[in-house]
Amino acid sequence: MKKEVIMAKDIEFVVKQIADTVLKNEAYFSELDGVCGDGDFGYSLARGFEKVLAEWDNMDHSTPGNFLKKVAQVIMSAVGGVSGTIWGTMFLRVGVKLGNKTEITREDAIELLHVAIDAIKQRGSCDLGDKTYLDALIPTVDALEKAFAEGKDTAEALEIAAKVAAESAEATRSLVAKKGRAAYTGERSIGTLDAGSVAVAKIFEDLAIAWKEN
Amino acid sequence: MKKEVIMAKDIEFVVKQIADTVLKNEAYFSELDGVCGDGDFGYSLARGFEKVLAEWDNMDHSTPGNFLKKVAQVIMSAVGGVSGTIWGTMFLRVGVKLGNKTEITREDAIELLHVAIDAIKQRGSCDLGDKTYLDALIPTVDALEKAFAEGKDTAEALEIAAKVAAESAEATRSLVAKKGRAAYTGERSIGTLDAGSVAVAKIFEDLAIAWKEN
Amino acid sequence: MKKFCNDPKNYVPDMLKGIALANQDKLKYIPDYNLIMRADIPQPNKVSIMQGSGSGHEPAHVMIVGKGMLDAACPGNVFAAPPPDYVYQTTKLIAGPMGVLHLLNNYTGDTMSFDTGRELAEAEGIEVRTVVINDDVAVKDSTYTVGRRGVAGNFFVIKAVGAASERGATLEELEKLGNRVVSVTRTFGVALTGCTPPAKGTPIFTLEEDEMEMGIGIHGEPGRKRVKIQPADKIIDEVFAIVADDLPYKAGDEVALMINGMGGTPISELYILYGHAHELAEKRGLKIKRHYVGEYCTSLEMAGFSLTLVKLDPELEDLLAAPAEAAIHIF
Amino acid sequence: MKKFCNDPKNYVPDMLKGIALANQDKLKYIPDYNLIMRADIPQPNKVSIMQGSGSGHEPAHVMIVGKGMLDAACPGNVFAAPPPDYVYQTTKLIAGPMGVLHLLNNYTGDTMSFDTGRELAEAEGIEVRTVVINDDVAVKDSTYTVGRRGVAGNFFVIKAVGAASERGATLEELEKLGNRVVSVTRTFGVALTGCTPPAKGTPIFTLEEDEMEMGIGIHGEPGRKRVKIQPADKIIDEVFAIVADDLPYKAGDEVALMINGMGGTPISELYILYGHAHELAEKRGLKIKRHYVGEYCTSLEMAGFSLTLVKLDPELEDLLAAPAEAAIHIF
Ligand SMILES: Nc1ncnc2c1ncn2[C@@H]1O[C@H](COP(=O)(O)OP(=O)(O)O)[C@@H](O)[C@H]1O
Ligand SMILES: Nc1ncnc2c1ncn2[C@@H]1O[C@H](COP(=O)(O)OP(=O)(O)O)[C@@H](O)[C@H]1O
Ligand SMILES: [Mg+2]
Ligand SMILES: [Mg+2]
Ligand SMILES: [Mg+2]
Ligand SMILES: [Mg+2]
Repeated sequence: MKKEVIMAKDIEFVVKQIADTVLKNEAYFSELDGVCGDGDFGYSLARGFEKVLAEWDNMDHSTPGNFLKKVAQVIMSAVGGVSGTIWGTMFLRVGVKLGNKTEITREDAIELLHVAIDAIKQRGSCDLGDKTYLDALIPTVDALEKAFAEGKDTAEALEIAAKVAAESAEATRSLVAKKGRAAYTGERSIGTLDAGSVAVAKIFEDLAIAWKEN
Repeated sequence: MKKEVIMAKDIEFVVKQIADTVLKNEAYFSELDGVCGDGDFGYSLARGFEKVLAEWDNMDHSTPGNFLKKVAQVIMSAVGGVSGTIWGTMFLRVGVKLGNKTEITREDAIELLHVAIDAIKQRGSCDLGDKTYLDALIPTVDALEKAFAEGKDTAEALEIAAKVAAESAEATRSLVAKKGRAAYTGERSIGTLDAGSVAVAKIFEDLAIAWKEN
Repeated sequence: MKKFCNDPKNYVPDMLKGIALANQDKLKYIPDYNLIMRADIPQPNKVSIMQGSGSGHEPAHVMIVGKGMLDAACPGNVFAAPPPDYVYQTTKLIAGPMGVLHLLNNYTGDTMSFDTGRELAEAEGIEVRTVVINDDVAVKDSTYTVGRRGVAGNFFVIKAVGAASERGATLEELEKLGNRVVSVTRTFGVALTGCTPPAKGTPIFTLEEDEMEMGIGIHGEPGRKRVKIQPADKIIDEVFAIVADDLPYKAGDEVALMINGMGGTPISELYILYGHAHELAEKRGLKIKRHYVGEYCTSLEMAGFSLTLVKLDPELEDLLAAPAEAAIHIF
Repeated sequence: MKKFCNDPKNYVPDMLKGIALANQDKLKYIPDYNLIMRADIPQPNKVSIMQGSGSGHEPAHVMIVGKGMLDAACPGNVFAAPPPDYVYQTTKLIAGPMGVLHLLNNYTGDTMSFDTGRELAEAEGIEVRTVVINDDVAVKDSTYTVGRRGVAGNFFVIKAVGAASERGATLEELEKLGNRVVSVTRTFGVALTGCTPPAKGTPIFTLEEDEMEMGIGIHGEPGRKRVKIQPADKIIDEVFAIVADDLPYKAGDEVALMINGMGGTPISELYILYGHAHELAEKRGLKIKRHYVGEYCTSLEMAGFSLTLVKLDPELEDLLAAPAEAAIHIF
């Protein structure tokens, strides 16, 4: 695996990118959630990341770990529903895992992504195939890991991961929702996209482009 | 004026004709009332005459006067709103006026129609130009009287009256409603037909045809 | 037409049956006259109070029959005043030695039916007095002889005379009291949608996606003007001024403030409207002693609201606060 | 979107402001956590009771805070469970020596937020117990691990534990009582229309002019099946059987029967539905001891209703009959 060290500013850059993607897609994400869910997904996430951006300058930027823990707090205080807890827990646990580190390797990055995946699994008591974030996130992280292992540079690896994310999100159409509100529609959820998975795909897509330009 | 005597059975025939017209036009009359009123005119009248027909055989048929008083009672017990009282009062007063008569002349008929007009005027404290029944009924009765005076036979006179009724109803478009619910819309009632006047027109139109066929 | 009903012609009787079944211990239902009355009426020491009106305004009036409120209601079909005969028969059934008070909202149809019904009852020696409610400031009194309509403000008249009658007030006192409440009550209504009388099957009027109607009555009659939809606070700015300027209500006045839903507007929106109305009332120096947010006088499923102000005095405030019962209840 | 609101993002705070202004003597409002709480809480001899849930279900839950009901409600945005932090902060603010009871409707989002909020509160030594309400028989329990939803039946849980807490019941007793009420409560909902969350601006789902949705939840989630619209009595035939067969409710059982409006259905229709449900209950030999017709747990302006049956015992009946107060009121 190529040595390429990710810095504090890169972590912050990623969070800002996520915020941009979420805000840009507010209406689209809500619309997706409306088909079999309750139509608040885009709105909820947007209000959370809006607040993250609003409090950005007042946040603790001493270490990536402290920064992410603060992001988690802001989200937990602003976002309700499944998303508030899921995203809050993800950022919190990744922040805790980072500890005082200020430089992280690409191996570290993959490990942190697995922390995020485990957070979703545990908090949401869900797994691959339940038609949640995981159905996009797990294949995407796998692809990223593989790309790193094959020696691709980060920009290139992200591009590959983004493609997998998009495909995986699209593939959620074939799944029956087993968790969250969409689960109540049972078989009728077949044929619809999972909002959370599409969000994962959009985030990686935008991130790949931004990373290249950066 | 030609001598042509109207009999008990003719009075009953007229009431039946009115009932037919009202039932046939239920939806249309309600629609007209819905433009500036509350959309119940056709429904209210229809429920009343439906009940008149349902109780027809049990009614007092001894004299036209007793018969019309019974019709009045049925309507007053079945129809609410302006129409219930107006139609009830009309039939009641005409019935009272008839007394024990069993044969009535054409002069009597005109007099009875004036009793009806006065009943509306008094009960509704309204007059020509207020956009009520009167705006069709008064010119129509005038035309009928004139036709009788000119020696036309009843069928012919009714045909002339029906034409005037239709024109008068159409002419209510230019009036501002000053009475009833439509009055609340003020100037906005200009351009719309008065439901009550259209009912008068339809009744005379159907009556003229039926009289000829009879 | 999307309604939970059976044969639309049975809309009113089916509803009345529901009310009667739910309240068998307290109410009597006489289908012949659409009559819902208290089972313990007439009483020797109490004037009996009734209101007619068309149906479609529920809870007014069939669901607010109860101790301290109406003693009877005999509605007509949806949006049609009761037939004169209902008024007459109901008056007879509830008449006690202290007489009967007729309350009616000022509409031509109701007035005609009640006049006729009253005449018939009086001919049998029943003493009847009438209070005509006309709180709707949307109708400009001077322009048409029909006068102002009676709308959601009727709740306050009913509540006040209902309480006073339980305390033994005479027919004459109740008539006076009723007229006094009317004289200090003002209402204005706004609609976002029309409504569909069941028997008609189609909406009485329709509004575009971005339109609202200002000054509606409670029968789906179109209102004063049709304008582009505005933010809630802007709407309240206009409506509150129209209502408050009418009496007018002045700094230092003690008032009751009502935001009444028209049937299709959720209570969350009513509280959004209430919040700003409350602010404006305080800004004008009015002291809000009682507040009412919910559905009191509706137009079927119409999305809309009306705002009512009542100027209080200690007696009126006390009557409004007195205990009362009705078919509608929360707990 | 036809709604009385200002910036849709302020839908919830604007509504809460209205509730707070209307009830300054009895309620406290803390905007930071969408928190509406009784001003006289915590108390030394009373467990404090709170419920979260998303907004858009009013009067549940912010308008049923009051003596004998909830001590606090901290809703999220429309149809979104409250953020975990609201749950935590609210729990801290209302905690007295007897602890805090969390009530929540069984939805993933609510469960997650309350779990997290409870963990944080317990870490500070506050004793918390949780009752999860899941009365919706539309969801087939076995199929999905998420389990049944909590819908309008939550009113009975709140009313019962609220009354018991006023009488000094311990946290453990309340938890038991709450679960007991849940175990005898069943609900099923039907919609004629979808509803439009203000921030979304378009309906969550739309139904054709002749369609209805059977088995809806309270968040505009589509239901069990979409069918042609039926006469009211036919709908009740089906819904009543689904609900009554579920526990099942048997001849001789004493019950409470609720017809709950979803926000856009007028109370006239609710009584039409009630009437036939009452007939069917009697036919089955159920004794209706208490009835509830009105809006208890809504989905914004959705046209629809739900039917709830609760099997009563003398203790539960007594708790339901106990006096209570709430922001929503009639008189
Ligand atoms: N139990 C769960 N665990 C993890 N993610 C979930 C779970 N249930 C649903 N999701 C994800 O959350 C998304 C919906 O989020 P959101 O709209 O905030 O939830 P809700 O409105 O149900 O509270 C879904 O598209 C899905 O990807
Ligand atoms: N004061 C009145 N006197 C006589 N006729 C009237 C009066 N007001 C309205 N009308 C007539 O009655 C018709 C409406 O009748 P209806 O719908 O039964 O009345 P409402 O619904 O107002 O009780 C109007 O089209 C008009 O012709
Ligand atoms: Mg959602
Ligand atoms: Mg009419
Ligand atoms: Mg009418
Ligand atoms: Mg949600």
